Amino acid sequence: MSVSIIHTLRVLRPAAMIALVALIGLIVGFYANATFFPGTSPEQPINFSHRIHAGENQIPCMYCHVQARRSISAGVPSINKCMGCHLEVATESPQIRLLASYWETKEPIPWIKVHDLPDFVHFTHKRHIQADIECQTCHGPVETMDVVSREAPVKMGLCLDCHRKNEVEHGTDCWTCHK
Amino acid sequence: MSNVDRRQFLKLVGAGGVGAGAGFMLAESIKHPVEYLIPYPIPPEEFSPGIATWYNSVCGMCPAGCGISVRTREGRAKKIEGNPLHPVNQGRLCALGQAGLQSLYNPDRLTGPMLQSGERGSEEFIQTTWEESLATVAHRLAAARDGGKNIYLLSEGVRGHLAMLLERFMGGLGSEHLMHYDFAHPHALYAANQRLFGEHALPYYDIRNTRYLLSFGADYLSNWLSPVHHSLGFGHSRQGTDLDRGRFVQIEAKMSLSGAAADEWIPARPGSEGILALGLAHQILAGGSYTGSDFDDWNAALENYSADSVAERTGVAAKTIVRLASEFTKAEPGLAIGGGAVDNHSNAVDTLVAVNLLNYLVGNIGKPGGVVFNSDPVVGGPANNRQANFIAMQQLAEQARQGAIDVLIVNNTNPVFTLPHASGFREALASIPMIVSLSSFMDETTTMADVILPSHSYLESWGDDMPQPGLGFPVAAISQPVVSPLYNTRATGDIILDLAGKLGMKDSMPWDSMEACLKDGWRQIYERSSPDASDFDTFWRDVLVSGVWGEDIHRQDTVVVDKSVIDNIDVAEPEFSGDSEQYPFFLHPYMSTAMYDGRGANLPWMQELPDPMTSIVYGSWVEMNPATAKRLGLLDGDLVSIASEHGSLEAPVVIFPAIMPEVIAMPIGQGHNAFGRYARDRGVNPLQILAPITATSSGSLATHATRVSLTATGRRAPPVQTGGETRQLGRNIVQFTDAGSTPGGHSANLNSIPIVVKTT
Amino acid sequence: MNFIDRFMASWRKYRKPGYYEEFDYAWTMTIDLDRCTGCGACVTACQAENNIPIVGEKELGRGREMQWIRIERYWEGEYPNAKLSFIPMLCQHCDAAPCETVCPVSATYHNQDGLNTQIYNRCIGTRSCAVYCPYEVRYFNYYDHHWDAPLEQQLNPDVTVREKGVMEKCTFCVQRIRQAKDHAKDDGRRRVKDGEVQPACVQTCPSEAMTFGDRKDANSVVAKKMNDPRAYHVLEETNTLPSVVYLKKVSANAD
Amino acid sequence: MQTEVRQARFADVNDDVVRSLVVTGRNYYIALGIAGFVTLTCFFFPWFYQLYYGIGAAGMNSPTVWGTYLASFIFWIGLSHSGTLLSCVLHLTNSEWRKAMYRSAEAMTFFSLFVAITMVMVHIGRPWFIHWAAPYPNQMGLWPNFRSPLMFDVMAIMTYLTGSGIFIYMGAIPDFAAVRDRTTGWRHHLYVLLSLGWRGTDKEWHRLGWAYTFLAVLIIPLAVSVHSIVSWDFALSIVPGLHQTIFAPYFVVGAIYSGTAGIVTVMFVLRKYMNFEHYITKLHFDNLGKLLLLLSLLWTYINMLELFTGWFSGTSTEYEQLKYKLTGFYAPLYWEMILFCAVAPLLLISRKFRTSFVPMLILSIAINIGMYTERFLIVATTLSRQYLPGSWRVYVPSLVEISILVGSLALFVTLFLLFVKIFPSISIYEIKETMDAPKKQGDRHDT
Amino acid sequence: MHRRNRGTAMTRNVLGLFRDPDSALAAAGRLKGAGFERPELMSPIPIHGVEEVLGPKKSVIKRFTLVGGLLGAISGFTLAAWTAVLYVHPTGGRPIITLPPFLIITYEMTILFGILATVLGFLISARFPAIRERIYVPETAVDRFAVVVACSSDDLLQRAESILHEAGAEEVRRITEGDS
Repeated sequence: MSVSIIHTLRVLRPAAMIALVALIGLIVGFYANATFFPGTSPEQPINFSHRIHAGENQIPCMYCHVQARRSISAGVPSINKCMGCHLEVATESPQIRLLASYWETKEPIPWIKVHDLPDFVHFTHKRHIQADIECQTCHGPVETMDVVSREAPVKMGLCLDCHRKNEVEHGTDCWTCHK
Repeated sequence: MSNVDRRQFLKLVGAGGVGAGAGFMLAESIKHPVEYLIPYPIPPEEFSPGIATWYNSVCGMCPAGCGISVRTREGRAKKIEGNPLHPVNQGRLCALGQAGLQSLYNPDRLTGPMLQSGERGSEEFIQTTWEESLATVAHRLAAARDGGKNIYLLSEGVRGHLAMLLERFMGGLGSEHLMHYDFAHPHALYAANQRLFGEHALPYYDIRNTRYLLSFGADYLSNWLSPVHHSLGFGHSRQGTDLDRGRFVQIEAKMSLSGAAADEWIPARPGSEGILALGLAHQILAGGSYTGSDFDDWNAALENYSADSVAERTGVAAKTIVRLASEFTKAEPGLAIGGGAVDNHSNAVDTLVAVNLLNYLVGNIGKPGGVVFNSDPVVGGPANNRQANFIAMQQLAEQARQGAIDVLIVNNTNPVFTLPHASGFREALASIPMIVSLSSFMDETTTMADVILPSHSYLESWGDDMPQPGLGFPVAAISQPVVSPLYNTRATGDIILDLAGKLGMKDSMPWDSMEACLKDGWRQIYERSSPDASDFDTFWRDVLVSGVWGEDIHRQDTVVVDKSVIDNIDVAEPEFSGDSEQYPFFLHPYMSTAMYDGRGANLPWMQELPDPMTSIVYGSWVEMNPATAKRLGLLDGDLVSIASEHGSLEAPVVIFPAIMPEVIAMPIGQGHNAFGRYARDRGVNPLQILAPITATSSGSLATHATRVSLTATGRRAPPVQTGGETRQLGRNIVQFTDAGSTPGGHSANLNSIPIVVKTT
Repeated sequence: MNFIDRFMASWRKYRKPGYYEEFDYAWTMTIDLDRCTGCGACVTACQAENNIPIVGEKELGRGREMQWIRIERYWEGEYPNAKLSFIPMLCQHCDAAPCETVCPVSATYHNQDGLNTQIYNRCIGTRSCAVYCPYEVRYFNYYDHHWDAPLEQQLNPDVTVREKGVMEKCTFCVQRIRQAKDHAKDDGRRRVKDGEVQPACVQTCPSEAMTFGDRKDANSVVAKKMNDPRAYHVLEETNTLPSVVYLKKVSANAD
Repeated sequence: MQTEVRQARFADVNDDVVRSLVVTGRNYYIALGIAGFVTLTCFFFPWFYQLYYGIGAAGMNSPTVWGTYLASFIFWIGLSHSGTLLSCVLHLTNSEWRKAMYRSAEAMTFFSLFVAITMVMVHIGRPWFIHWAAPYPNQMGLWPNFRSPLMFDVMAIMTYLTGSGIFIYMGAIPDFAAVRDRTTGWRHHLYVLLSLGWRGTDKEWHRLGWAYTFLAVLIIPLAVSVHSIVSWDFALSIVPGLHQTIFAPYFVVGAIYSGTAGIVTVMFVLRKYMNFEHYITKLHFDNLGKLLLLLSLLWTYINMLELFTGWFSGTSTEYEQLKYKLTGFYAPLYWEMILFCAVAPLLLISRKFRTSFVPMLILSIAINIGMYTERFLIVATTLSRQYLPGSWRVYVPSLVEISILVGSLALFVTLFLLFVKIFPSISIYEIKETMDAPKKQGDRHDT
Repeated sequence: MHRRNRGTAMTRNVLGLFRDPDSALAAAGRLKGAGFERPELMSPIPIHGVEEVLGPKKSVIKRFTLVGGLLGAISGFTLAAWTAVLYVHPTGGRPIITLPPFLIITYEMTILFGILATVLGFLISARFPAIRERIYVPETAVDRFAVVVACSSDDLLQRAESILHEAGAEEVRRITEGDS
């Protein structure tokens, strides 16, 4: 008659392994979804490349995202802003043709939001631009991306760390950022 | 782990797969939905995302004509606030005005022109185009004009250039039948002013500077004339000055909101208020403060209004009358106003004459804190000449029955709802061959229309307004579109202009849009006033920014009352329908802040705004004195049927401490059988069972001249109330003090709050 | 030693009671009951400004009203001497708020402006704060509310729409305060001017019964009004140190 | 009294217990089936509906934001209170009659705690964020607010759950060993693990004794603190009728009261349907009856105190509160509570009543109904009558709430039914201790 | 444990089964008196008076409990106070570190850690869970009382057996540790 628990543990091992594998699977699946699927880097109606504009041609962010300096939202440039250049520049490339077609029909372009904060967050670009925060701090190295993807983990932790580091006035007060 | 056989391996794989799937679905389920960023192809200037834009305009929710400034974000109206520059409301706004947003974004708005496809009243319509509908109407109108048939235009009380347009339009059609119809229009007040002062206009009642307000039934804080302006005045007179606090007395059969705010609430027998006023006048004369040349005439005219006789005719104690008179005389200055119930008895004109007489006798005419007369509106002419009283409406109905009306154009007014059944108005409409309705909503009258030309909400359209009553000096305000139109609708002015164009009235109405018309008209204002603006365009831009224009001109005129008026000054006994045995109760229908004359009923915010006096939301009710309820063995929430000679209704009882035992009160505004999902089939409309009794010499409907009977149905239908217990139980929640406010003294109650002045 | 000193210093700091004395603003509202006419404009203004849902007749019947400011009515006396007085009741932003201590997740607490915050997205809906609040001014989202299209186009983008299961209440229109501070910063001012920020209810009050401001600025209107001998707190006995100050109604009794 | 037990031999005890584990009749499965079904339909289904729709599915309204869910929570916490607590006290005062019943009593503690925690999940508005009430480092840098009475609850109940769980397990180790040797298959493996390799050497007995006693010493103050803390959820508010110093003892007494009544019920069921007539005897019911009587008197006394302070304070708030409780909308419930919890228990004065099983069963159930009513009234009457009369409103539970209440009972029963098939539901070795140990000479039991 | 410390290749044990605790205890006493190392008793119920016969046992558990409790108290207060300071949320005009509530947390944590430490102490001092096989006779879980004594040599084995027989053991077995 045995009192040792080893024997039983040995019997239970396969079941334990199955459970373990299932758990690992769960985690993998969870992150698989969050990582390899659109939402963080979606297919845009026109595949506009920040790499070409901001990276190679060195166009400053504020040139197109004018609002960022004075409004809570950075805003996306309206088509006539794009056409401002693209009446001359690279008029023959298919993507610009696509753009032009929008321009002719005066259809707005349905861009998909990449850096999308929840409704209960109050974030104002104005303040952060005026505080000389680099766009890349939150948006990641956009000037290197052909398709913009959500690189930096724009979560409360990120905001808090920065606010704490720079000792923002009331930077940790919930009602500074939550509405 | 080394010895993993095949079955085990498969199991593991299976487990892993299931796990992964579950994890994937989990992540999927908590994933944030995709959102879009959609920029304007070409953004309008002054637009920038994330930054609010404010537009100044004019409130269109009631005739008071307050100035509003509307906050818009991303091209949508978000909030309506009072326009601080506008002298009427000075930045403030009432609940109904706030809810204007919901008349703009109302889910039940008419989205495009429609043609009646079923028979009248069956809300069967087919969508059509503007071209077609306008063509139909224009063709019909032309035919009528050429055939010499009658064309009627029944409009809400509009002012300014829209009024002018309507005038010219009807003129062009060669028709005299332009009628403005507002349920709440104080006909009797106009008539009374006409009789006593020879002014068929509303004076400006300067509540702000009065120290003693004697209000005969006028609910000036809730819906009488210009409630927001009155509230401002009320607040200022109460606590706004270093002078001693203004005193407010309310005389009415059922406590109104103003009655609650008053320092003293005095119930007087319905219809006897005028007699009380004359009694007071008698006392004032006896007091000897009046030193006019016509003193003797007055004395003679009022001799048989001694305090005692009046007390016994009105049910107000003699000593109270004496006291009121002396207080009123002493006050520097005192002001007497009359309206509401008083405006709606058969003897309304007499009563209001008597009330005005008090102002005359204490000599506050044309003085600050008294009655100030207005100069004529700068543009559009005094539209109130066109106001149709009940008799006129009945004539219209009569004409219709005789088939004398070929086309009726209804502009955003709802007589079918606000006229009693006894007037037979709705049935009469049935015999009009062609009814055109210009309205934003499918209200009761619009359901009767053959053609619906849906009009813009006031937040989408151009217009201007000269507030009535004026403020003693000329004021004009511009209303401009604050959002681009939601639906395929058009501004009333533009519709009229389109029709005019189709009917070849270009010579009288050359403009192709309301905006153009306004610009033309305001050129006059630019010229007559001497603004600092260099040219008209700058002036126009300034006006659009400020939303309002005014000039500092005051009339200096003294009133002399004609001898004939003095000699036969008297207040007739009020006339009531139904004998006092069979119908023991006086029905007291009153307008509430939220519903006004029923136009608030389709706004959810107004439906959910608890009635201040009873905290009831949604639905109708009957207020009665506790004693009455006790006598009839009724409890709160019991369903009773209220019957008059002209019909009956059912509504739940609400026991109300401040109402005369022989009076029962019902709010107006509910009981729609159209007018959108929020209004439809909710509550009852007491106006339906009113008797068609009119006030002598004003011809307006005497809404308070109906006697009714009460019978318990034995059912219960407690109204939805947000409030609970209505007594304080000695908990000092609302605290009172006898002492007035003495600045400088320190409060003993607040030492618990630390006040630390920070030096940064 | 140095460590000990630092420890003692922070200990003293965090042991200091009455934290509110150090806030840079102490937003305060005064309500003059002698002016209040009970018209309800404030109620609707608040509903418009703060995306307060349309509850509907059925749910109101079940007692689930949501209006952050309500007008309570109290009768005195009987006919013919019955008198009715109104008192607007809203979150009092108490300095010693019972609701704050009870929240297990710090969703409601006292922020630097002396405001009693309610962080909707932190709330887990234990509803204890509503129980602890003696003024009954905390309202619970019993379900997800919806607006019949296109009514939702009116919703204020500066205020979030609360989901089911969270508590909500008057915020003194914190979005407006935030904006005012923003403007002050743009103008290079350290502080918001008196009267620069007004909650929707104060802004719209037709009889100007309400005033709003910072009581730490001794020259502000509210500070003056608080010195009025008529000033008092509702439920003073509960010692919640409210930031809403009522001015007594003057009963000019007929001689 | 003990005679009938003394006839049984050591071996019989093992036989009986093992039989109670492995031999399962049809009735058991029927009972389990029914309980399980009711749990699903009356607890989980309405709960999921409520999760989908919102707390609006319940009947709560604006001033009365707490309802039956919280009442049930207190009720279950209360029920949990005599199991382990009583067992600890009796263990320290080593009173023999405890030994036959304490196992199931402790099980009751454990399961009612479990149900109480599920009631919290049902109660709160966003249970999917419940983990925010647990102290763990997170990217938000946010921690729970330990000033909150609710956090006291979280800590206390978690401690209590751990403590009582460990206590019942420790007491059962030797029994696991005993059944380990007699079972096969998954049971055997389970018991091998649970018994940790217990052999019953004098050293093991000695260590177990020490540990067990220490646990008992620790758990008594814990149990008292737990219900005091639950009472502070209410007493720390300033709601008239809740803001009372007497609440902590009131709740503790009430808890032990309802818990003891619960034990009586469970004892009856075990005795009847698990054939433990030999072990659970009149003696136990007699003693439990005495205890109940004492507690009911205490409880009544505190209730009267509450009324008295309310009446004596003379403040409008307290007085209205009192008036409402005695004569208001919920008054019938109040008097029902008084009848069940203060009047009926006076029957226990007669020894005949105490020692007769069915009456005791009925009384114990009545007491627990009364105690539930008490918890409900504590929430309902106070919250619907607070400081501002203008916001007074009555609260009536909705169908969902009632069904969840029933469902939670079923959940408890289900858990208990599973328990009796896994745990030796009476303590083998302690029963043996109550018997005469075999003597050296004299009559030998023949094997 | 000392038996294992001896580290002899194979220790052998003699086991005697008794019907009643008293004779089992007596047998154990005799064995001890005969210079055997401390015999081990196995019983279905705790036997009273073992200390008198085989010498007192001291338990380390109470130390575990004490240490655990202290640890709990410290960590409890630290948890409450430290987290309150980590992210300051002033509530109700009270200090950030509010003693009364934090003391309650401390109290609970004290008890929690006390309990856990007690269990730990039990497991360690009673050498649970049993990883290796140990001498065990299932009868002792029912109604038999066993005495086990370890013997290093054969003659000791015989002596032990004889003593047990005399003591009235109804059965005597030789067991080599490791099998069962």
